[in-house]
Amino acid sequence: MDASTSVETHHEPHEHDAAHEHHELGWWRKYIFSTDHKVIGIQYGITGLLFLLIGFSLMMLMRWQLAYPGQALPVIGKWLPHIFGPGSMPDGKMTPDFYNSLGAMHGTIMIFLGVVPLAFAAFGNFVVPLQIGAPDMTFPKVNMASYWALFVGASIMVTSFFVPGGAAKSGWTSYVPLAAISDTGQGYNPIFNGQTLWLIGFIFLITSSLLGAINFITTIIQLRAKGLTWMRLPFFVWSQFVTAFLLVLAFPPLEAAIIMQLMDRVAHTSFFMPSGLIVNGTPLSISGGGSPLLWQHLFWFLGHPEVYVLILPAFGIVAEILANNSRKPLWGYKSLVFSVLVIGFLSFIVWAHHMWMTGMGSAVSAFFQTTTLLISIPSVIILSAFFISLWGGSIRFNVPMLFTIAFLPMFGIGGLTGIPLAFNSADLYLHDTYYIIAHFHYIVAPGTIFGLFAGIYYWFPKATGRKMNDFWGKVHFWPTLICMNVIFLPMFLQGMVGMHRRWYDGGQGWNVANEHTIWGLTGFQWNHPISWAAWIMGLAQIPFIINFFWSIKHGEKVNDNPWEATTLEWTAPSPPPHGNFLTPPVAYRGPYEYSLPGRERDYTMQNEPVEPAERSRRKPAAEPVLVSH
Amino acid sequence: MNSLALINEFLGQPPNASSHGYQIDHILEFCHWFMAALFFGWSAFFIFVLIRFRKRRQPTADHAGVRSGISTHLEFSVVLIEAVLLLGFAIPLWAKRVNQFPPGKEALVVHVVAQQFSFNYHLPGPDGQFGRRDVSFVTNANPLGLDPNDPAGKDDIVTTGELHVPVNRPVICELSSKDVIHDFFLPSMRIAGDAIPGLLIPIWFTPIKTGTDEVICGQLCGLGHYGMKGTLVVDTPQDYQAWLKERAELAGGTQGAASSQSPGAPKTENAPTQPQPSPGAPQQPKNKPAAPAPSPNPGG
Amino acid sequence: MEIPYTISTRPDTGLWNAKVGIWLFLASEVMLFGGLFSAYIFLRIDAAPGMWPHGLLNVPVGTMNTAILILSSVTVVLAWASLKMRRYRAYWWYMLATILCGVIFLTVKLAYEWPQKFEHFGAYIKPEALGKYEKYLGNERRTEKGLEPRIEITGHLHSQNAKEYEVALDPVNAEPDNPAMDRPHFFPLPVTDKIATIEKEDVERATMFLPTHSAYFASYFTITGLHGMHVLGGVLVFIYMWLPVSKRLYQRNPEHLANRVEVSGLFWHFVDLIWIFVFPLFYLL
Amino acid sequence: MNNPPDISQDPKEYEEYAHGVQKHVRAYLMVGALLLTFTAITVALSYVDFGTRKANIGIAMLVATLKAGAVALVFMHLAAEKRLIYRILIFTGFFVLGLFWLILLAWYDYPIFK
Ligand code: HEA
Ligand code: HEA
Ligand code: CUA
Ligand SMILES: [Cu+2]
Repeated sequence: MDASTSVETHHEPHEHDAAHEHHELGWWRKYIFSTDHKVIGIQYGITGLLFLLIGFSLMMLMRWQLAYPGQALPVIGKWLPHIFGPGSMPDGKMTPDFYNSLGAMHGTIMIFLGVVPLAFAAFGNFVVPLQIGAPDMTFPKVNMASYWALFVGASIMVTSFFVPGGAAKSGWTSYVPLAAISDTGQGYNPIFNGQTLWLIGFIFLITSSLLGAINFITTIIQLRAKGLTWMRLPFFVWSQFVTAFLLVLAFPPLEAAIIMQLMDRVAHTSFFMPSGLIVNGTPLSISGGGSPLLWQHLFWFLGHPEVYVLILPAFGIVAEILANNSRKPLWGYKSLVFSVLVIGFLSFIVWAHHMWMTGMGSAVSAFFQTTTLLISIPSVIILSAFFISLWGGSIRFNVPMLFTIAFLPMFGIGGLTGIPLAFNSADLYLHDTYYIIAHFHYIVAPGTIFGLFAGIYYWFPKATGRKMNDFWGKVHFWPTLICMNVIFLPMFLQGMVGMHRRWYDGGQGWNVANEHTIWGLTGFQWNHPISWAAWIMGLAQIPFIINFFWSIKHGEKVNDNPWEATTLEWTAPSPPPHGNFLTPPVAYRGPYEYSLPGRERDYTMQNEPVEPAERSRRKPAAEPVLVSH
Repeated sequence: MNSLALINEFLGQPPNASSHGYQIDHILEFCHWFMAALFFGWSAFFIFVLIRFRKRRQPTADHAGVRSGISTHLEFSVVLIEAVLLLGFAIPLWAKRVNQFPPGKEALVVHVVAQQFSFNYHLPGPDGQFGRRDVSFVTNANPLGLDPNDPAGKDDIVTTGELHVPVNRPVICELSSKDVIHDFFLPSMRIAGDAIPGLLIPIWFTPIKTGTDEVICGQLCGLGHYGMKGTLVVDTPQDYQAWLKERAELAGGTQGAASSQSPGAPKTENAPTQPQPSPGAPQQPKNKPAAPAPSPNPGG
Repeated sequence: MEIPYTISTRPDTGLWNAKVGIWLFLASEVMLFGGLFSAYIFLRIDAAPGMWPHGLLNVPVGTMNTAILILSSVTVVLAWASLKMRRYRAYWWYMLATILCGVIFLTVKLAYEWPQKFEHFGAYIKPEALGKYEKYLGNERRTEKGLEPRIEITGHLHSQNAKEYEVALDPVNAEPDNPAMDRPHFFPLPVTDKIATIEKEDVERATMFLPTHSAYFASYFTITGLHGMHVLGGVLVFIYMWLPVSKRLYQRNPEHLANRVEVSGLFWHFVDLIWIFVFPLFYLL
Repeated sequence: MNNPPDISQDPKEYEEYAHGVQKHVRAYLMVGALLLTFTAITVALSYVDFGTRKANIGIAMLVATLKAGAVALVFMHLAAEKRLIYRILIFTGFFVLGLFWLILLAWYDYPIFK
């Protein structure tokens, strides 16, 4: 980085400080309160994985209730009341309130404590600075603060399970007035109750995301290595860049809404409470005059961009691994970048498609239907480009690539089933049925989660210098893929037959779920294969967990660039030292120079200078390959 | 068109029983065919590519890759199909739902008032006039707070749980709620709408088959949400008149506030925040753009 | 490798890191207050007649606080300019002035304005009982003139028993038919010694001027509270930069300190800017 | 935005800049005075009846926007800032307005009934 020469003149005293610090860092400063982006990335990663596991465990409990409603949960059923309180599962039988708590917390934990910390914060922290050739994030201390804000928020969320009355139970969407009146009254502490803690925890999570996102954007803008122009950025960096913008601009309105809901609960205001509410036969004593729809607007103003926060990092990871293992440049790099920017932009103006049933008129719903369909176009472009990238490749089927390959059709199913939802008239039938659950789980579970698994297997060697075991990786992959489909495919059928989400009895008491058979089973009976698949999938994660921890110490040692990749992170040592690069890297070419004709190796790294001979030879191929649409 | 219906049936959708429902099914069908075409088309390509270009078969990759613009055509056709579905079907359909309500005389108007965890129905009775409702009159026997002093309300019919409507006559349901947000979903009528406190949301449909349908609450509304169901009975006109008569007799006895057989749903949720003075009480929920209430309205 | 562009600017953007960072932060703040102000607007346009009070806040004090914030914006920018001109003493004084402004602002808010509200009482009268209290409300004349009805009686709660409230009336309710009371006054009028007795039976809702009083006070306390927390944050940062540590940083690298002041100054101006909207929306209109 | 070019910044530039700053100080003071005046104007205007409350609100907001504009342009140096920052702010402005206007439209776009 040439600027360092000039920086030095101003910096000198500073640099000495820093140099001293490095050697004297104690264990705490090095591993716990570290400001090094790689350590923070790993902290985020472990936290995210842990919460994925927790979120999944909550869901496995719920799946018992859905398949065998009202029956006592064998074995652990006796234990759970000791953990979650006597009101949760008396005699091993789940109560409706506890079911609702589990559902709301599954959604919240998976999204805000599982995927966002892992996909955005962990990979963003660990990989982005390395990929852009930066020594660290721009604001290392803010980075640390952002992790610890997450930690506090997460602790509050977890604590909320153990207060009287249990955790929040109004869905991850916390629609008011339900959320505002739940967990109040007798037996509930005014502050230490599920919903209030959910709100307070959320404020910390939002703070964490905001600090992190600001840091990412600044880092990507300011710290790109010399020669790393915008159009030479790896696609992963682009996707993180757009994701960070979504967080910075979409989260604050939700924060405003959360503050208002908190006021409604703690100071008894009525931001979201209309006049004349009668709950349980008793009129509520509040000033009234608020609007329940205001909450929904502010929530979904974040809520929709948030779903792209869940998917864009996965797109980025998939793009890297796809190019690497097909030994080919990504097809249509420019249109990919363009598409991801368009998604980012449009995702702010589609939110009301979650509110079709709220009495929307024809003009506004026409607007939101149009934007919702428009936003599907860039997704189609991205997915098409990924598919076409494979053509003419030399495809290696290693573990990261397996997850990547599975990602594509799985995301395809999830995305395609978003299209009927985008038409409000079709959504009249599908709204809040299991069709919705299936739609988005296909995107986030076999989609995003597979992207995350792929990323973990792929960048593990960079973080540890060792590879995760291939065989056990495959043992992890195949059952997980099969189970995912056994879980979520039948949910489309359940949705089409009319079964609704958030049903504590799994549909047992409903005609729609019992009268019609589809493919040989009634809607309710489909719960059995689904639940069993979920539990088997739980078992299938054990090889992963063991492989993960075992490989840190005992995995096969590999060199700095085991996948023979091209981007800058592979020029750093594994694991990279403090400051990352031994010499400031310089980028001379695009991110995916695989299989350049006339080269000995089938990959050319970004920091390899362009030879004069090559310049004339590759001219035609250099840009036009990036066919735009 | 009927052959198209195959895919929905194949996916388990129960038959439609309303006059507009087939249109909704069609748009779903088109979507599903369209999705199937894209999915199987791309899948075929995908599987071929994975086999044809696996490393063993293709040891070195081709740097340039695909040069044809076929994908552009594909994307263009996706845009085209979506545009047709949107402009040709979805937008007109919705406009019909929300802008072209059948005239009040022709249609049967029902006020649906949701609460944790049941649906209450308020019908105007023989005089065709809805009685005034006010929060301050709400008691267990009078769940909707029907004003006993309002003559228009004397013959009103209030029921809980079961609603009868005559076949082949448009029904307008005005949805509102006493406590939290619910959703009034009639699967075989292919219609739904949220019941939101403080708002009044009208939906309409015309049943074309007699029979009994389940009413589903489609929005999480508390611990009894899973049990919040109702029944919609589509009667022949004769049966409907008989039901009305029976109801009216019941109503005559209790002065407007008719019986309320709670459907045995679980007990309602938590107590209100502070049980102090009575709340600001608006009368009927007002549709948003409606003119301000004529009388000063302290609560709201 | 060290993190570059902490002090010098990156050539292609022309900016140093913290400046990009603070602007992104301010962008998120714009969205945050944007959400809150939207809520204010929607609550207000939906408010039933008589439900959005006017003239309840102390305008002279609000004006003074506005002036104080503006003044502090000037001093902070002068502090920055002094650093740029390498005049540390002037910087130190300007910074002190800024901190004092912030502290005064907060003190006025927390020790005077808010507590005063907490002591004020208001009772909304039930629609059917409005006629009974006509002498305090003056609605006949108001309807004639096409003004919004009055449905609340306000003042100081003298005493209450099981049945009644005794309220020392605000001038508005003491002389409801005086046209001078139709518009808010610049100087708040003191509570009169006229006492009204209001039967609890006729009262819809009675509270102090707390957030729960109405949508108006809910948004007033929420927005000014959040704004106050921003002021507090700014003051704490400024104190840090005014303490002797700043002198050491200045001696080592004056530009670094100047950048820090610029960044926190930007935040401070933004806080001022929010107040410029809060003041008319809540105090005047 | 292009490659970072190979120029290192000259310390002397800072000194020159510092001299430039002096000229700005006057501007800051003037703007401060202007803002105080406008505050007085806002208060005064709020006691003038412009017919409807809407008109009063509109005028007050106009004055507030002018004041806020002065703060942003002069104190926050937006009058001459780098392109990058304008871009960030344009998007932010666009999305706040979007947030507000789209909710407003949805608020009033209700089924026409009866
Ligand atoms: C990461 C998450 C994510 C993503 C990316 C999306 C993407 C989309 N979503 Fe989804 N959505 C959710 C998560 C997500 N959604 C969640 C969580 C909910 C429920 C929230 C709740 O209520 O709790 C929801 C709900 C939801 C609704 C509301 C339904 C309702 O509540 O009634 C709607 C309505 O329009 C919708 C639409 C869409 C559309 C049109 C897309 C489009 O962007 C999709 C575009 C993608 C494609 C069109 C795929 C293109 C692929 C190909 C062309 C290739 C095909 C090839 C093969 C298959 C091999 N979604
Ligand atoms: C990112 C989001 C996300 C993810 C990944 C998932 C994953 C899963 N979800 Fe969930 N879900 C939601 C978000 C998500 N969900 C939301 C928002 C709702 C709506 C909530 C509401 O109603 O409000 C919902 C609701 C929901 C329901 C409906 C409940 C109801 O309506 O009553 C169901 C039902 O089966 C379900 C099932 C599952 C299953 C089986 C998985 C599985 O795919 C889980 C798979 C998980 C893994 C495979 C994790 C593996 C990780 C590890 C094993 C970690 C290893 C650890 C270390 C190395 C330390 N989910
Ligand atoms: Cu009512 Cu769910
Ligand atoms: Cu969405």
